[in-house]
Amino acid sequence: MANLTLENLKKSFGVVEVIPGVDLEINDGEFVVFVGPSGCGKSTLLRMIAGLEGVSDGDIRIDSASVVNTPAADRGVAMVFQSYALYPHMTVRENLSFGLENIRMARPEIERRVSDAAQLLQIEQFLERRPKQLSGGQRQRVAIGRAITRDPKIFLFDEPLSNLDAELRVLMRIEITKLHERLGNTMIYVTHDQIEAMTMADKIVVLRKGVIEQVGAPLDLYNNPRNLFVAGFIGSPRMNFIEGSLSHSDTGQIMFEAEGLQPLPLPDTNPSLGARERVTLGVRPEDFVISREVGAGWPVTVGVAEQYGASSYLHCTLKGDIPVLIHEAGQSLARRGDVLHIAPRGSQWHLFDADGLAVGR
Amino acid sequence: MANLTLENLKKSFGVVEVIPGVDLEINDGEFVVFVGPSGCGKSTLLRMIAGLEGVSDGDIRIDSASVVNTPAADRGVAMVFQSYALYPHMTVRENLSFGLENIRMARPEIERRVSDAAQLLQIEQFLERRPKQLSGGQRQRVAIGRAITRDPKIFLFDEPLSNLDAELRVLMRIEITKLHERLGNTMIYVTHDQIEAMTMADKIVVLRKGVIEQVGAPLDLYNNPRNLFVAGFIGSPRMNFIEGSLSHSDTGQIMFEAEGLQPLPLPDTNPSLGARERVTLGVRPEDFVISREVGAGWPVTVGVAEQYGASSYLHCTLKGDIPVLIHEAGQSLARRGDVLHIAPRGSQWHLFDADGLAVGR
Amino acid sequence: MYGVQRLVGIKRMPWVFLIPNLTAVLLFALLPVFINIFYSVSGSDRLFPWDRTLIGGANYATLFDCTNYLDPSTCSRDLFWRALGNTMVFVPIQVTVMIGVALITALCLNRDIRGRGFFRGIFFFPVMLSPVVVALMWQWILQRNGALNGLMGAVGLTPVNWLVFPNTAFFWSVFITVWAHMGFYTIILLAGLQAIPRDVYEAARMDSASPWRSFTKITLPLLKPVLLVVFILAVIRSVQTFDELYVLTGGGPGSATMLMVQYIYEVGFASQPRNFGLAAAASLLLGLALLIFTAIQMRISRGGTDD
Amino acid sequence: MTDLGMVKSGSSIGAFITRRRGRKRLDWTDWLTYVYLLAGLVIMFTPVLWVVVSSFKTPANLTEFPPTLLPYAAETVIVEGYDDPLPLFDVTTDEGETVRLAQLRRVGINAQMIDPANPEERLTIPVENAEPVRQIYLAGENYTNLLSSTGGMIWRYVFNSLFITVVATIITLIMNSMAAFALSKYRFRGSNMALVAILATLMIPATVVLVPTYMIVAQLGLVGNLWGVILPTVATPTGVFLLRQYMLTIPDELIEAARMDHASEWRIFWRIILPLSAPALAVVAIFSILSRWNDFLLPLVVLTRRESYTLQLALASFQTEYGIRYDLLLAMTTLTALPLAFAFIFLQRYITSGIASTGIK
Amino acid sequence: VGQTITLWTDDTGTGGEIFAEMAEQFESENPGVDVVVEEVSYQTLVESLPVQLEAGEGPDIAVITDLGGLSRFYVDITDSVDAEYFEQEWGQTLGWLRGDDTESTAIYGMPTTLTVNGGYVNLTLFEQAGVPVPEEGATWEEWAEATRQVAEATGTDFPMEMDRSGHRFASLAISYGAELVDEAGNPVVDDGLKAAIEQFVAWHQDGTMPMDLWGAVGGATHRELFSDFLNAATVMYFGGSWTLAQMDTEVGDLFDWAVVPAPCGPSSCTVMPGGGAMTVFNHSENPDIAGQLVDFYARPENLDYYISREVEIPSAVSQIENGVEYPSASERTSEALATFIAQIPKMDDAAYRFQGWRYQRAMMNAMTTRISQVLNNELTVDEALVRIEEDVNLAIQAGG
Ligand SMILES: Nc1ncnc2c1ncn2[C@@H]1O[C@H](COP(=O)(O)OP(=O)(O)OP(=O)(O)O)[C@@H](O)[C@H]1O
Ligand SMILES: Nc1ncnc2c1ncn2[C@@H]1O[C@H](COP(=O)(O)OP(=O)(O)OP(=O)(O)O)[C@@H](O)[C@H]1O
Ligand SMILES: [Mg+2]
Ligand SMILES: [Mg+2]
Repeated sequence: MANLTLENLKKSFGVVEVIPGVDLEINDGEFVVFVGPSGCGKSTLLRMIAGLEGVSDGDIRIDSASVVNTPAADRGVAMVFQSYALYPHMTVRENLSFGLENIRMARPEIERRVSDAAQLLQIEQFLERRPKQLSGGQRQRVAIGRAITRDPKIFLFDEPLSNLDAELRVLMRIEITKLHERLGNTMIYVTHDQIEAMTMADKIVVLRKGVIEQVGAPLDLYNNPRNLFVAGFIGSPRMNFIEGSLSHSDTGQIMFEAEGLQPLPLPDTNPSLGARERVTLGVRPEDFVISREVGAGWPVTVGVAEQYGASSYLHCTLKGDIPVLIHEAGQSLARRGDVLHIAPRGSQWHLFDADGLAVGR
Repeated sequence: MANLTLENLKKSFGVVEVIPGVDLEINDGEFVVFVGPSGCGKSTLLRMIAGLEGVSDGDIRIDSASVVNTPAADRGVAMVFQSYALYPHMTVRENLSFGLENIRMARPEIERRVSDAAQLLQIEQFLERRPKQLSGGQRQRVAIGRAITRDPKIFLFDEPLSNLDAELRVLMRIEITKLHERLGNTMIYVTHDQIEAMTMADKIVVLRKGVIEQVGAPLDLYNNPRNLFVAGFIGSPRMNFIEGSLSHSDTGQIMFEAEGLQPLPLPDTNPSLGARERVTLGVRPEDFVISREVGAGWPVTVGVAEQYGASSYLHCTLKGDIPVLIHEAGQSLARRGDVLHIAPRGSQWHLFDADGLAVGR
Repeated sequence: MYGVQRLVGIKRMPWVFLIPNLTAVLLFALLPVFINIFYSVSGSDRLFPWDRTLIGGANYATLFDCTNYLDPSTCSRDLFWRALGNTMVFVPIQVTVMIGVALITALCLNRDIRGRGFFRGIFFFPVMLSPVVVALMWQWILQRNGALNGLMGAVGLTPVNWLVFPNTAFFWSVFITVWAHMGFYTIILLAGLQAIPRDVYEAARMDSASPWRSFTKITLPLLKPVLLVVFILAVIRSVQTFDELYVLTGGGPGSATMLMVQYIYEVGFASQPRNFGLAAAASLLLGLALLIFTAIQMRISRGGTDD
Repeated sequence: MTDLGMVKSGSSIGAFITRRRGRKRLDWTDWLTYVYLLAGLVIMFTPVLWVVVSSFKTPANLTEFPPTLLPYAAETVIVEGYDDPLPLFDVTTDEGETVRLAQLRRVGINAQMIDPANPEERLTIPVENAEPVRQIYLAGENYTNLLSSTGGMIWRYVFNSLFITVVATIITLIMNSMAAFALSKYRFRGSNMALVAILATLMIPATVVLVPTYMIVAQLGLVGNLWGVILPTVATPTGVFLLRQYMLTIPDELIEAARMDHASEWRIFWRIILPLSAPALAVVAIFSILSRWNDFLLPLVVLTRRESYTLQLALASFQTEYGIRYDLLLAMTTLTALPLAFAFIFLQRYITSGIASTGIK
Repeated sequence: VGQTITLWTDDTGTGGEIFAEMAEQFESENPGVDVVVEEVSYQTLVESLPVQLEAGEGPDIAVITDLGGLSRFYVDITDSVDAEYFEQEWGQTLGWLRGDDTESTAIYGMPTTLTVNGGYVNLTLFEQAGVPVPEEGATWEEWAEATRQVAEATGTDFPMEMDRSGHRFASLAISYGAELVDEAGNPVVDDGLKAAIEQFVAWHQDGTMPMDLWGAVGGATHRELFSDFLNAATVMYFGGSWTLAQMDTEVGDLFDWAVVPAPCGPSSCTVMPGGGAMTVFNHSENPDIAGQLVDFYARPENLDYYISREVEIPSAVSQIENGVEYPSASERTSEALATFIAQIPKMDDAAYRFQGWRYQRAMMNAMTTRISQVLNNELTVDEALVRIEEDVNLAIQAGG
C-alpha cells in the first residue's frame, strides 16, 4: 500500500534551519517511532509529511509519487493530534463523518464506514456523545477513528498519548499496537516516552537537532546504540556513564580506569580493543553485578534506595561523587549509607570514544 | 516539634458527606503519603489540615492543641499546591519573602531565610526572575522554597509533581525525599502516583471515599494489603486477580480452583486455611514462576509482549479470557502466541475472601 | 464558497474573510474621517466636498483666536476652550470614579455571596438603557420638582435645585454617566477577577496576608492588564460622552458641563447654518489629543510590565 | 523553630477580625459587601423602578410636587346634571367635621362644591380645608394613549427596531467573526495593518463623523431606508477585537484537522470556528443588540419617514419644542427597556463567562 | 403614470391628518397623483431635514419653521399657484422664505399658520394677592413688579418664567429696541440688545425669574418648563401660542388664566411672530404638481377649514382681518386666540425682519448660549455681545 520516502528533506523557519536534511525510507506496513529531545524537529517532520507544513527543500514520496505539492487532504495520510483536535461541538458520529461529508461521499457509505470504525474501536455506544462527555481514552479512540474512516495509506500520530494518565497510557498503547496489527497500515508515531518507543515500534528513528542519529529495531538500539547520544536517550532510567581511559593489564585483560577508582577489568572484551586515552564507559542500571564483598568491583555508597515493590532502584555514588543508578530486582535490602560493590555484567557494557561514537567490543 | 492528630474528622459539602470520619495519628518528622482514587477526599483532608477548608465535625490537633479555630496562616503549616500557585507578578525573591513580610518580619531575617531556602533548593540564580521565566521543575522548587521560608511545623503537598514530565518527576521526587531527610519536618503528601507513594513515604494512608482503608509502611502495604482494594491500588502494574475457590487436595495441600483451570496447589500455605467457596487469588506480575514445560502451572497464551529493555511485560490470557500480566526480568524471548506455564512463586500470593478482606496464609 | 477558494487560492482566503468588514470600516469609519479632514480645511455649509471651497487653516485659526490663552473668555471660540477644559476635568474624574466604583462592585460580586446573579443583573441593567432615556429619567428625578427633592423634603432636608449650580450639575453629570456605564466595566473586571486562580489567594492566606494586603499585592497587580483595557475603553467612552449630558443639561449651567463632543455637535449639526468645517477642525484636534493620550498610555503600560 | 506559632498569640485580635469563610458566621467583609450591594441596589435600581411606577401615573399626578410614591388618581363621582365626573374632596367644615363633597370649579382660594347626595345646593369652600380624595390608580391609559397617539404605528416602530437590531446584529456577528477569523488564524502580510485600521476606529466618536457618514449613506441612496442605519454600524471594532481574542484560544490543531478532513476554508469557518466561538458571539451579540436598539443620532438623520422610525425616535418625539409628554415618555421608556431586560435575563450568564473567555486578561 | 408627492409635517398637532384628509380631494381632481402625507418628529424637521436637503434627499413638500434658513432648497412655484392671491394674503411672510435675496419675487411656498409669542398669566393668583392685572400697554418692568408682588403675597415660587429660546428672548429684545438684523442682513448688536440682556440678567439675579431654564441649561438647547405654570409655581409664563391646547386640557378648573397683550419695552410692544410654511423643494421630481398641491391647500375654503380644525392662528391677511371661527374651541381658548391675533398688527418691523432672516437661528443660538454664560458669570454682558456678533458672523461666513 504505502512506502514513504523522505529524500534530503529540509525545513527552515525563516533563517532558522530546523531540519537540515533527512533521508529516510519507511516500508509499507511498518510502525515507525520518531523519538528525540524536545525541539528536535519530530513534529515538524511529521507535519511536513502530513502536508500541514511546507517543504523547504527535498522530496517526500508516497509510493514513489512526490507529494510535496499535493494538499494535505489529498495525500492519503491521516493524522492523530496530540490534543486529539476533536471538534468539540460535534457528536462523535459527526466527528467521524465530517471529513467524509466534505468530499461528498454518499450517505450510506459514510454510515458504513463510521460504524465499521466505531465497532473496531469499541466506541459504538458513544456515537451520540460530545467529546466533552468522553474520558481521555475514549477521546483518543475517537481521534483514531476519525483517521480510520478516511482509510488512509499512512497514519501519523503526534504524541497521541501524552495527555493521558499513566494507567490509560498503558492501555491505549496496547490498543494502538493491536490496531496496527489488524490494519497493517504504515504508521508513524512521535513520542517522548521511552516505553512507548520501545514497546510499539518496528523501527525507531532517533532524531537530534533535525538529524537522524540512528534508525533500528528497539532492542537493537537498546543493546547497540551507535553513539553516546542514542545510548543516553534510549532506555529509562538512563544508562550510567563513567569517564576514564582504557589500558591493558599485565594479564592482557583490558582494564577501564577512572580517576580515583581501582582499574576494572572489562569482561568479554574484544582483544583488538587498544589502549585509549579518553573513553566513556556506559552501563545500564540493570547491568551491574552487585556484591557486598570487598574487592568484587567498585565500591559505591547507597544514597536513596527507592523501593517500587517489584524492583528497587539504588541511587548510589561512586568515589568522586559520580552518581550511579543501580537496578535490583525485587525488594532490595540495601539502606542509605550501605556500601556495595559493583561491576558490569558479562558483555553488558558499552564503550564510547572521545567523539561519542560506540567502540566495538 | 509537630505531631498531628486527626480525631473523627468529618467534612460535608452541603448534604454530601465527603469525609465520613477519619482518625489518624502522624508522628513528628514522618513523611506521610495520602493515596486513593480520584475524588476520595485526599485534597479535602489536606485542605482541612491546612485550614483552607472548614471542619464539619471532629478535631485537628497539632502538638495536642486543637487548631480547628485557628486561621490557616497561624497553624504553622505550609502548603505546596499542585499548580504551584506562585504569585505570577512577583519575582522569585518576592514570592519567597511575601509571607514573611506579611508577618512584619525584620528585613535582614527575611533576607537570611530567603537566601537559605534558595541555597538549599539551588534557585539562587533565579531569584530575580518571574515564575513565567522558570521551567516546571524550577517553579516547583520555588513553591517548596516558599513553604520552607516560613519554617513550618508541617509541610503539606497536594500532588506537587503531577504537572511535571516524567523525567523531572523522578528528579524532584528524589529532591523532596532529600529535603525531608535534611529538614526532618513532618510532611504530608498527596499523590496519584504509585511510584511516588512507594518510594517517598514513611507511611502510606490509603483512602477510599473518605475512609482510611489501610495505613502502613510502603512495603508493608505492598506485601500485606489488608483488602482487595489496597491490593489492587498499591503496586503498578496492578496485581492480577483470579476468582475461584479453595479446597483441600488428597495430600492435604490447599488447592486453588478456578473454572476451567486445573487446581493449583498454593505453596507455603497455612494449614489452618480451610476450604472456601468464593475467594480471589491475587498474584503480582513479578511473582509468577514461568516455565515452558507443560504441567508446571496454568497455561497462558502470550498476547502482546512489551520489551522495555531492562525488563519485559507479557500480556497473557488464561483460559476463559482472564487477562494476566507477567513481568519478566531482562529481555524476554516470548513472542505473541507462545504458551507459557505459570504458578505463583513461593509465598508471593494473596487470598481475599468474599468480602474482599485478606485471608491470612 | 469553495468556488471562491478555488478561484483566489488558499493564500488569499484571509482577505476574502476580511473584505466585508474592512469595506464597512473603510466606508463608514475611515472615509468619514478623511472627509472630516477635508471639511476642516474648507468652508461653507455644503455637505458634498466638491461643493466646498478650500480655505486652508482658517478654521484652525478661528479656534486658536485668543488674546490670552490662559483665559478662555478672551477667545473668539471660548466655548471650544471651555469644552476642552471641561473634558480635561471631566474625563479624569469620571474615569477614576467609574473604575473605582466598578472595581469595588466587581470585588463584591466576585465574593461567594447569595444572589450574585441578581446583583450582577442589577448593576448591569442601566447599561441597557438608551442614553436619552437615562438622561430624561435623571432630569426628571433631579429637577426642582423632582423625586430627589421630594425625598429630601420628606426626610426634612432642604431641597436643592441640583442642576442650577455648576458644581452640583457637574457632580451629577459624573454620577449619571458612571451610573449608566459602570455595569459594563464591572462585568469586564469581574471576568478579570474570576480569571485569577483561586489557589493564589489560598497561597496568600497561608502566607498570612491580610485581606487588604491580598488586595493590593495580589488582586491589583494581577488585574492590571484588565484594568488597562478597562481604562482605555473608559477613557475613550468618557471623551465621547454626549447624549446624556446634552439631554440632561445641554452643557449648562452656562457651559459648565459642555464637553467637546457636544461642542462639535452644536457647531456642526445643531446650528443653522452648519459649520462643518469648524466642527471638523475641533474634532480633529480632539482626535489628536486622544491619539497622543493613547500613545503615552501604551508607552507607560509597556514600560511598566517588563515581561 | 516555629515562629508561626508565636505569631498566633500576637495576632489573635487580627485573626478574629480577618476570620473568613469556612467559619459559620458572616465576617465583617461579608457585612460590608452586603451593605455595599444593597446601597448599590437602591442607587442602581430605584430610578428605574421609579420610572416604571411613574409610567402608571396620570399626567396630573406626575407633575405633583412633592411626588407621590405610588400612582394616585383623584376619586371622582358622577353627579346628576353634570356631564363629566367630578373630583371628590374631604372637606373639614368649620365645626371640625369631615364631609365628602364633589368639586365643581375652583376659583382662586375658594372652590365651588356640591354634595353628591344633594346636587342642588352649591357650597363655597376655602381650598385649604379641602383634601382631595385619592386612591391608588394605575393609569394604563398612558399605554393605551401611547398606542393611539402613535396612531397604531407603534408596532411598526417595534418592527423597525427589531429588524434593525436583529439584522444588524446578525450581519455584525458574521462580518466581525469572519474578520476575526482572518486576523486570528492566518498569518499573512497586511494582517497587522488591517487590525490596526479596524481598532483605530474605536476612537472615533460617532457624533463627530455623523455628517460625513450621512453623506455616504445618502450617496448610497439609503436615506430613509433601514439599511442606511444597519450598514454603517456593522463593522464594530470591539466585536472584531473580542472575537479575535477568543478565536486565538481555539487550537490551531482543530483547523489543521479540518483541513486534513478536506474542509474548505469557508467550511472551516462556518462549521468549526463559528460554533466554537459561541460564548464570544453571545457577548458581541449582546453589545450589538444594546447599541442598535438604543441608537439614536444616526437613525434620526437617516430614517426620515415615520414608517421607518425606530422606537427610540418615536420616544424622542415625545420631547419636542412644545414640551415633554412625560406620561407617554415614561410608558414608552418602560416599553423599550422591557425587551432588553428580557434579552439580558436570557443572555446574562453568557456575559461574564463570555467576556472571561474572550481573553481580556 | 402615477406621480407621488410626499409632504412632511411635524407630529405635534393633528395637522398631518387634516392635510391627508384634504389631499383626497386633490387626488380626485388630479388623477394619477398620489399624495403621501407623513408626520415626522419636530427634531427631524429641524435637525435632519436640512442635511437631507443638502444631500438632495427628503420630501417634495414640507411644513417647515426655519423659513429663511432653508431658502436655497426651495423651488419657485409662481407658475403653479395664483401668485396674485399669494402676494396679497402673505406678502410679508413670502419675503421670509426668500432669505437673503431681497430682490427676488419668487414664491417658494405657502405660510400655513402663524404662531405668536405671548405671556400666560395665572389670574387666580392675582386675585388671591389682590394685585390688579396690568393693563394693555404695561411695560415689562411693570409686569415684573406686579408678578413679584403676586408671588410674594401668595407664596408662589417665581414671578416670571420664559422658555429657553432665542425666539422668545427676541420678543423682549426687540421691545427694548434691539434691531438684531439690519436691512442688509448683517447682525446688529446694539444698545437695545444690551439693555434687554442686562434687564434679563437682573431678573434672574433678583429671583424674578428662576435659573432652571436660562441658567441651568447650556448651549443652544431648547428648554421649557410650562409645567411650572400648570402647577401654579409661576405667576406669568412667557411662551407661545401653541401651548393653548395644553392649557385648555391640563389646567382645567385648577385656576383662572389668560393670555395677556404683549408687554412693552422702551421701544415697542412687540412679540415675535413665527409659524410654519409649506414649501416645495428643488430636488422634487414634480415641482409643478407639488406647487399645485400647495395652491390647493391655499384655497380660502381649505385654508379656513384647516385653521379652524387645527385651532391655530391664521397667517393669511384676510383671515386675520376677518377672523376665523373655531367651533371646537372653548370660550377661554377663543378669547386667548383673539388676544394673540390682536398682537399681530403691533409687531415691530424688526421682528418680521428677524423672523425672515437666514441667520436667525444662528443669532438665536448665540443669544441663548451667551446669555446663559452671562447668568453663570462666565462672560460679562459686554463680552457676550461681542461673542454674539462673532458667532453670527462666523455663521454667515460658513453659510456663504
Ligand atoms: N512555526 C514555527 N516557526 C518558527 N519556528 C518553529 C515553528 N514551528 C517549530 N519551530 C521550531 O522548530 C523546532 C522543531 O520544532 P518541533 O515542534 O518539530 O519539535 P518537536 O521535536 O516536535 O518538539 P516537542 O517534542 O517539544 O514536540 C523548534 O526549535 C521550534 O522552536
Ligand atoms: N467545594 C466543594 N463543594 C462540593 N463538593 C466538593 C467541593 N470540593 C470537593 N468536593 C467533593 O469532595 C470530594 C472529594 O474531593 P477532593 O478534591 O478531596 O478529592 P481528591 O481525592 O483530592 O481527588 P483528586 O485526586 O481528583 O484530586 C469529591 O467528590 C468532590 O466532588
Ligand atoms: Mg512536537
Ligand atoms: Mg485533589
